[in-house]
Amino acid sequence: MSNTPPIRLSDLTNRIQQAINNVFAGQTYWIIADITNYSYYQQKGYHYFDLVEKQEGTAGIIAKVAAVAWGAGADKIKDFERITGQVFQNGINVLVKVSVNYHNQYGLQITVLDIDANFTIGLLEQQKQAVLARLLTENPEFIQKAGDQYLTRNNRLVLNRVIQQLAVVSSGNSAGYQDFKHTLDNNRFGYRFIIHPYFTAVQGEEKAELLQQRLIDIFNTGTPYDAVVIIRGGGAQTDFLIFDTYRLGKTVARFPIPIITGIGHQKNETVVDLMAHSPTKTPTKAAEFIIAHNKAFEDEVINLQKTILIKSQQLFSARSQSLSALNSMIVNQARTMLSRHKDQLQGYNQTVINTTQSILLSKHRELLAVSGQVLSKPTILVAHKRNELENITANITSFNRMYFQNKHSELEHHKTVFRLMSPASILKRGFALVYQDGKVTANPDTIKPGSNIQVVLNSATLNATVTAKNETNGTAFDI
Amino acid sequence: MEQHLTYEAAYNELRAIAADIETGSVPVDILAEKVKRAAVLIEFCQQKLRSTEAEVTNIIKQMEQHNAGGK
Amino acid sequence: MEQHLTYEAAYNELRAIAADIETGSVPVDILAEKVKRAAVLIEFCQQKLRSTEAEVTNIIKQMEQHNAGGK
Amino acid sequence: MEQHLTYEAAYNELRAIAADIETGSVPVDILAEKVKRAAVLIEFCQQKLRSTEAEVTNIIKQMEQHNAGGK
Amino acid sequence: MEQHLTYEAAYNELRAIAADIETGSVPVDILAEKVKRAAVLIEFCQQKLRSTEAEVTNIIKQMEQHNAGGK
Amino acid sequence: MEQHLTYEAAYNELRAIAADIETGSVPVDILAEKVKRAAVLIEFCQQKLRSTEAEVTNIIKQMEQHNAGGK
Amino acid sequence: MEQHLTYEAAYNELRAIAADIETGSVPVDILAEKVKRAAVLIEFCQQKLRSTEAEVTNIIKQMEQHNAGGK
Repeated sequence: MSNTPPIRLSDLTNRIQQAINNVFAGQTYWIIADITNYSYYQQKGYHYFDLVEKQEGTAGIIAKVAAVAWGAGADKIKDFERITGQVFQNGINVLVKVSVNYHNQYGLQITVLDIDANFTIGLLEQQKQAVLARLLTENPEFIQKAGDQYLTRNNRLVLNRVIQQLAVVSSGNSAGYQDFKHTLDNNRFGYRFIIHPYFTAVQGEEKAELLQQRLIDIFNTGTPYDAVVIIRGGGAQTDFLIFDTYRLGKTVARFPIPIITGIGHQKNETVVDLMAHSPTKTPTKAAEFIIAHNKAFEDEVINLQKTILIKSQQLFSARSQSLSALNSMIVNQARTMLSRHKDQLQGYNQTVINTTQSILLSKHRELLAVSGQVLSKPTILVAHKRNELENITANITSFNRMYFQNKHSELEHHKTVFRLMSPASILKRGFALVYQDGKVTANPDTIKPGSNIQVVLNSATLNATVTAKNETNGTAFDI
Repeated sequence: MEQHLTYEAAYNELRAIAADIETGSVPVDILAEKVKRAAVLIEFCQQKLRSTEAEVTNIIKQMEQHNAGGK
Repeated sequence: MEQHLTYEAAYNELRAIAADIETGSVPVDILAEKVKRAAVLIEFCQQKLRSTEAEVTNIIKQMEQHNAGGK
Repeated sequence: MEQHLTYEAAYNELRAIAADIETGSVPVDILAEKVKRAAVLIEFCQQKLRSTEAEVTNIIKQMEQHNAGGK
Repeated sequence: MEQHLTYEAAYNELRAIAADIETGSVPVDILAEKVKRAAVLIEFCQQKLRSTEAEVTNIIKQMEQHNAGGK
Repeated sequence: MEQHLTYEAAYNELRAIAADIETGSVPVDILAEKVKRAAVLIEFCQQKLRSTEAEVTNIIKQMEQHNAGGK
Repeated sequence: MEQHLTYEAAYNELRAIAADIETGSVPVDILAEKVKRAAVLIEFCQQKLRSTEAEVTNIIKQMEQHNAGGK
């Protein structure tokens, strides 16, 4: 027994409350913990659960505390579920903002005021990245990564030009399925589709095997589906974790028929989206994608039709133009040719006319020159001959004059000589002729003193008798 | 219409015709023929898009029953 | 006009005539004959073009009516 | 005028005569004869050209009427 | 005048006479005779030239009338 | 006067006589005869020249009349 | 005077006499005779010369008159 008097329980709880309030009042804490023993009272909107801390790598619990979320905390949980796609449930690891208080009736209470969606998203993202990494490393033959893109066997399949026969994986006759079917059936282009539904649960990680089985079923029917469509039909906007499972990722990646997804994930794409052929956001979007695909084909066909029409018309107009060009070319060239020939002909005509006239003219000139030569020269020739004749006549006249002068002077010369030599002129100069016996003698020998001689002088004859005779040598007159 | 014509085959033939016409390599003499063929192919694609094979199959089946019954 | 003349054959002959006339290698003696032949060929080609165009236009018109009606 | 004279033959003979006359190699004795022959050839060629031109013009006129009428 | 004298022959003889006379190698005794011959040849050549000219002029006149008439 | 004396022969004889007289080799006894002969030859040559000149002049006159008349 | 004495013969005799006298071989008794003979010969020659000259002058005068008259 205690020596201190007992106090009332309420006093005690008050004191506990007092002590706790002293420390924790007005304080909040961000803590990381796992959720267990979760229960939800829908009427009140209360969440009850325990926050536990487990020993790293084991299931051993290090700390555990009961927690509640209501009012603002419950609203935050709703936001959390919406943002993350993660249902607030047992086993999840969360970052929560708590206040600590003590209630006299309910004891120690941890109230969750806020929950950090980003923390969980980070965690989920880590899980998803781990799954993707595992898909890549364990299935290199049909999953590769190029940049941010995953190349899978499925998304490398070529969609048929027209998508008409479809296998649809969906949860029952859900709103999503209805949306999808309605969108397809009431397309404004009048396209018709064959839709085979394959219903299965598409929620909860544990249902991944069932979904995988449905895909296998589709493949096994052998129906030549143009595409498989996976849609998540209606219900809570949470719990997409099934689509982040390794099992489904692998199945979708290697599936031999193109898979179109319309899961309705608001945030990031799921692993299945990344592995599938054509991910879309919602079932309606998936249907629109298919319609657009077919419309693209029809547009191409109609474009071809337009091309054919336009090109045919262009062809006609080009042909027509080249025909007209040929036509006008032929017409022009024919005319040009004719006019060229005309010109040439005219040219030859002119050549013949002009040249002929100039030939005749030059022949005239030639003739005139030659005839001028012939006619002028004879006159000159005759004049020349006349000159010659006159010269010779003059010569004869003058030659005669000289001739007579010569002859006269010759005679004169002789006349002079004889005059000098005549005996009369000798006697005049004092010479005398001696006659003896009637004969002239030059011989003194016959003349002796006493001889009778006659001496003839210039103007008298002397009869003489020689009285003396003296001999002279007679050289006195030698020249 | 050919029994086993597919979209792919029709589309490819259509493209070939368009290319021929575009390059101007189609003689005028057979151009109308080519365009007629293109029209048939376009018609085929469009009808096929709007009907389903199941429907067609069904019609054929009924026709066959009819024929069988009428004999 | 020849029975089996095609547009291509006619057009080629026309071009040959045009080339001959252009190079001046056509003797004057047969020029008129060549031009006459060219006229015949041009007439033929134009008729062929017109008829083909009409046919093509017709086919396309039918197709468009089909499209309009089928929607 | 010769029966079977062609434009080409006439034209070539004309050119030869023109060349002979131009080089002055034609004796005066046969010059008049050559010129007479040239005159005959020119006349022949001109008539041939005129008739060809008329024929070509006629063909072209017919073609144009055809085109106008056919449009 | 000689019957078969051509312009060419006449002209050549004339030139020979002219050359003889120019070199003065023609004896006075036959000078007149040569000149007489030259006169004959000149006369012949001139007549030949005149007649050729007249003929050519005539041909050309006819051609021009033809051309004028044919245009 | 000799019948067949030519101008050339006459002229040559004349030149011989002149040379003879110049050299004085002509005996006085026949000088007068020689001179007489020269006179005769000169006379002959002059007449020959005159007649040739007259003849040539005549021919030229005739030709000129011809040319003037023929033009 | 001798009838047939020519100027040449006379002149030659004259020259012989001159030569004889010059050599002094003529005796005085015949010298006078020789000189007389020479005188006769000189006289003859002079007369002959004069007559010939007169004749020649006459001929020349006639020629000149002829020339003057004929011109």
